[in-house]
Amino acid sequence: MEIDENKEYIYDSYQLDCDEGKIIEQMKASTKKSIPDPADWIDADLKRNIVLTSLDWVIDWARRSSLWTAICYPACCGMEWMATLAPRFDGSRFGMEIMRASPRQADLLITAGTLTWKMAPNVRRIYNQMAEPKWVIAMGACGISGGIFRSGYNVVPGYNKIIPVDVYVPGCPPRPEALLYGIQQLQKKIGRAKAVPDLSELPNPLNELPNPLKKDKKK
Amino acid sequence: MTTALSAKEIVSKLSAEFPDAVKEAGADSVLVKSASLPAVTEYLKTADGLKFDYINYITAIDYYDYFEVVYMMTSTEYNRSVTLKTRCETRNRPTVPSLAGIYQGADWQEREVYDLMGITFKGHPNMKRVFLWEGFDGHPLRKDWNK
Amino acid sequence: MTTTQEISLQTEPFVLNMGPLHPSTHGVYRMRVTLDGEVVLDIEPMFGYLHRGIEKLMEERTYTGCIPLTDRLDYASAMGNNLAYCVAVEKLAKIRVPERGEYIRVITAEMIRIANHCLAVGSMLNDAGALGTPFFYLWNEREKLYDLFEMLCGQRVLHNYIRIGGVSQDLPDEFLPALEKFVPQLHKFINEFEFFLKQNEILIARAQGVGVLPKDVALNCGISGPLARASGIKRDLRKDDPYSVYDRFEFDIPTAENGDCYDRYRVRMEEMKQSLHIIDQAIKKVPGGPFRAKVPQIIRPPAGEAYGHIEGPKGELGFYLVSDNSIAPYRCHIRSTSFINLTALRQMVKGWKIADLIVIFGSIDITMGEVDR
Amino acid sequence: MQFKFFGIGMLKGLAVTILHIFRRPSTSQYPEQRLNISRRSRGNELIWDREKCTGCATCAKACPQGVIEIVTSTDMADNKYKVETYRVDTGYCIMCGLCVEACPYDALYLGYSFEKAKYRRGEFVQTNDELKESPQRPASGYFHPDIAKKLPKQTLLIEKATEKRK
Repeated sequence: MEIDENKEYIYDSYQLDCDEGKIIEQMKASTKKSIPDPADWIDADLKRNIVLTSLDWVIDWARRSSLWTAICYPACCGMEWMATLAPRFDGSRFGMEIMRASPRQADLLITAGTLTWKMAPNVRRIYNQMAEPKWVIAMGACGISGGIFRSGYNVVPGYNKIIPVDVYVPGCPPRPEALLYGIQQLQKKIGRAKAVPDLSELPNPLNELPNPLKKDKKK
Repeated sequence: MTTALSAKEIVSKLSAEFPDAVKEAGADSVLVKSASLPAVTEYLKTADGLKFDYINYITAIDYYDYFEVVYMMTSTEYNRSVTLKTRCETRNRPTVPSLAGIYQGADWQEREVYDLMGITFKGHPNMKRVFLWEGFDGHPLRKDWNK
Repeated sequence: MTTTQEISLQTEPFVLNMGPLHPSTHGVYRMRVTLDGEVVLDIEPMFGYLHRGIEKLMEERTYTGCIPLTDRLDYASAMGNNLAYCVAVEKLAKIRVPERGEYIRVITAEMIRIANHCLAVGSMLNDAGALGTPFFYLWNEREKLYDLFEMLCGQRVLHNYIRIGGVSQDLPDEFLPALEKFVPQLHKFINEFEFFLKQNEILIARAQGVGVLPKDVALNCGISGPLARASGIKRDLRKDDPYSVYDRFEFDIPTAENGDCYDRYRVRMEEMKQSLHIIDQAIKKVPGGPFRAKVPQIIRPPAGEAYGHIEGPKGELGFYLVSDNSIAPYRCHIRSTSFINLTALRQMVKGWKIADLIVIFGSIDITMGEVDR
Repeated sequence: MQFKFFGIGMLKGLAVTILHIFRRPSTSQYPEQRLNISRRSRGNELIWDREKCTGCATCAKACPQGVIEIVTSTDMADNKYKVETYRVDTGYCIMCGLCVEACPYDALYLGYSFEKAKYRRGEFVQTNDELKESPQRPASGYFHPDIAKKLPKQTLLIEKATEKRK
C-alpha cells in the first residue's frame, strides 16, 4: 500500500511537534521551585500519630520485598542499572528483577540518567500513571542535581523539580552496589512508613503544583 | 591514508570547470561561493579522479561577522578527503543551498545545523527542528544566544 | 465500483507512536511509525529527548575539562570518545604522545571495542526475542572488562582516563597479568558463544535477510563502522588513516556482503576476535618510559582548526575543533556515529513487519547519548 | 535459509546453557559478601586535608563544573592564605578526579567508600570539617600511589568470583 499524501488520515507532524513544544514550555514555566523531600513531610506526620500493627508490618514487608521498577533509564546510569540486574549483582535477590514497561504495574521509579526539558512531561506522566504507593530513587549526579549538564540549556536540574524523590544515590554513575545500598535504604523507609497512609491528608506538595497533563486525564 | 587533497590540485580542477566558484584555497580547505555549492559538490562526487562519494560531516561556525558552513567529503576509492567551506554574511535568516539531494547523509546534519545554528538550507525537503522543540527561543549554538 | 467485500477488506494506514521510553529502543528514542496492519510503510524518527547541549557546554570549559563531557557522549564506549577528543586536540596543539602512552591507548581502545560489541550483540539478540540469556552471557564478559577498567581509572563506566598528551595514570602492576589472563578466557567464550548461536533456527529466521542495507545507500548516507562493513564497504580508519600506533599491528578488517542483520552480528563477533589479536600483540610490545607528555592542565592551542577522527566501536567518531588561542574551544562539533548511522534506518525498515523494525533498530547499535549529544 | 535437521541449533544452545550449571557462580551476594573495589576507585565523596591546603584554589579552577567553593582570607602574620570555607556539593560532583590531579600540594583525595545514599538533598552539601578523612571516610588511591599500595587488592571476576571482606 502506498501513502496517499492528500488524505486526511496522515497526521500533520509539524502541528504535533508544536503541541508538544507548548506542553514543554508550560512545564518549564510551572516548575521553578524544587519539590521538598518526602522524608521531611512523612516524618512530621509519623511523629504526630504512629500506630503500627502486625498487619501493617506484613503489608510493609510484602511491599518492600517485591519492588517492581518502571522503565525510565534515559542515559549513562542505565548502564549501571543493567549491571545491577545482570548476573554479577543480580537484582532479583531483592525481588526486583522485573522491569515493567507499563507504569501501572510498577511501584518504584529509578531515574537513571539526565532529564531534559523535552523528556520532562513524559517522566511526569509516567510518575502520575504509577499506582500508589510509589517511590522514586534519583540515581546519579544528573538525577540529583543535573550533574555536569546542569548549566545546559535543555537540562532539568534534578528530578526533584518534577517529582518528589525518596532516596538520592550519588555517583556518576553509582556502582551497582551503591544503587543496591540505596534500594536497601528505601526498603528501610518503606518498613517504617504506615502501611495504609492517607496521602490526601498529608501536605503533599504535588497537589499544589499545576499539572500540565491534567487535560489528558479528563479525556 | 586520508590526506586532505592538496588545495592546488583541486582548485586547478575546479577552476577549469567553474571559473568563478572558488573564492580562496587554504592549505587544506577550499572556500566556495554558496550559490555554486551544489554544482561543485555534484562535480566532486561524479568526476573521474575525484569521486568524493562519502560525506563525513556538516557543521557551522559562528564568527560574529559571518557564518561559515563546513563540509568534509571523502573519496573512498582514492582514500583522500577534502574540506569545503562556504560563508553567509547575514545574521538575519542566513541561507545556504542544501546538499540533501546529492548526499542522503546530509539530510539530518543540515537539520541539526538549522536547529542549533539557525542557518536555513534552501531546497531541503523537511527543514524543521530536530533536537529542540518547536517554539524554542533562538538557536543555542550562536555566540550571541543567551538563556 | 467496489463491492461490499472489497470495502470490508480495505485497510488504511495508521500511525503508531513508539517511544520515547520503549523497552526495546536503546534509550529515549521516539519514532512515528506509519503502519498498514503489521507492515511498516514509513517511519519518522524524532530525537532530542536526551539533547544535553554538549557542544555548547564545551565552549565554556577548558580543553582538559571537556574530557568528562566526552565520556557521557557514547556511554557504552566512553574510552573511545576520550581517545577521539584527545586525538583532535593533539592535532590542534601539535602535541606528540610518548610511545608507552600510545600503546596503553591502543590496548584500552580495543578493550572498549570488545565491551561495546558485547553490549551491541547482546541487545540485538535481546530485541530479536532471546530475552535475557545471550545478553547476560555477554554482559558477564563486559563485567570482566569493567573490572579491568576500574583497576585502571577507578570508574566502571565513565572512565575519564585518556588525557591530552597521553593517559592520566600509569598502568598498575597487576593490570597486564590480569589482561593476559583475560584474553584466552574471551577467546574461549567467543567460540562457545558462536557454537551457542551459529545454527540457531530462531536467530537465522529473525535476522538473515532482514533489513538489508545496500552498499550504495550505505555510502550515500555516510554510514561507517561495522554497519558499513557488513554491507561490503571495506573502510576502517585504523588502516585507511592510521592514528596512534595502529600501523604497527597486524589485523584484518572483517567484511560481509549481504548487509542484513545476521551479517552485522557476524561482523561484530569477528571484530572482537581481531581486537583480541591486537591486544595480544600490544601486550608483548608495551615499552617503558613516560606515559604522558608534559602538558599543563590548561593549554592554549594556536588559533586554527583540526578534525581528528578515530575508528570508534560504532564507526567513525570525529571531533572538529576550532581554536581562537584561548583556554576553551571556540567551537567543537562532534561527528557522532550513531546519529549518522541512523539515517539509513528509514530505508532499511520499509516493507518489514513491526517486530523486524525492533531487530533492525537493535542491529544498528546506537547510543542515544551520542545521537542527541 | 535451509536446515538439514531442524532443531539442532536450539539443542546446541540448550547444551551450553545446561553446562553453565556446573560452573562457578559469578554473583556476589552484595550486603553479606562484598567485593574489594579498585585501589584507584573514585568513590562518591571528596576528602580534603586542611593542614596541607594552602588555599590556592587550583582545584576550583580545574573542576569542569565549579562544584568546589573556596573562600580564603589573608593571614598577615604568617603571610599566607587561610581557608575559611571549603564547600563541596557531592550531589553535583561527578567524581571525575580532575581536582585531585590538579592539586599541587596533595591536599585532596577521592573517597574509597561508595555507600552514600541519603534521604535528603541537603545532606550532600559538605563543608570544612565534614570533608576530613576518618575511618568512615577512607581515602582512595586515585592519583596517590602511596595510599593505593596499602588498600586491599581488587577482586577480579577473571580470577575469583567473590571474596569476603576481612
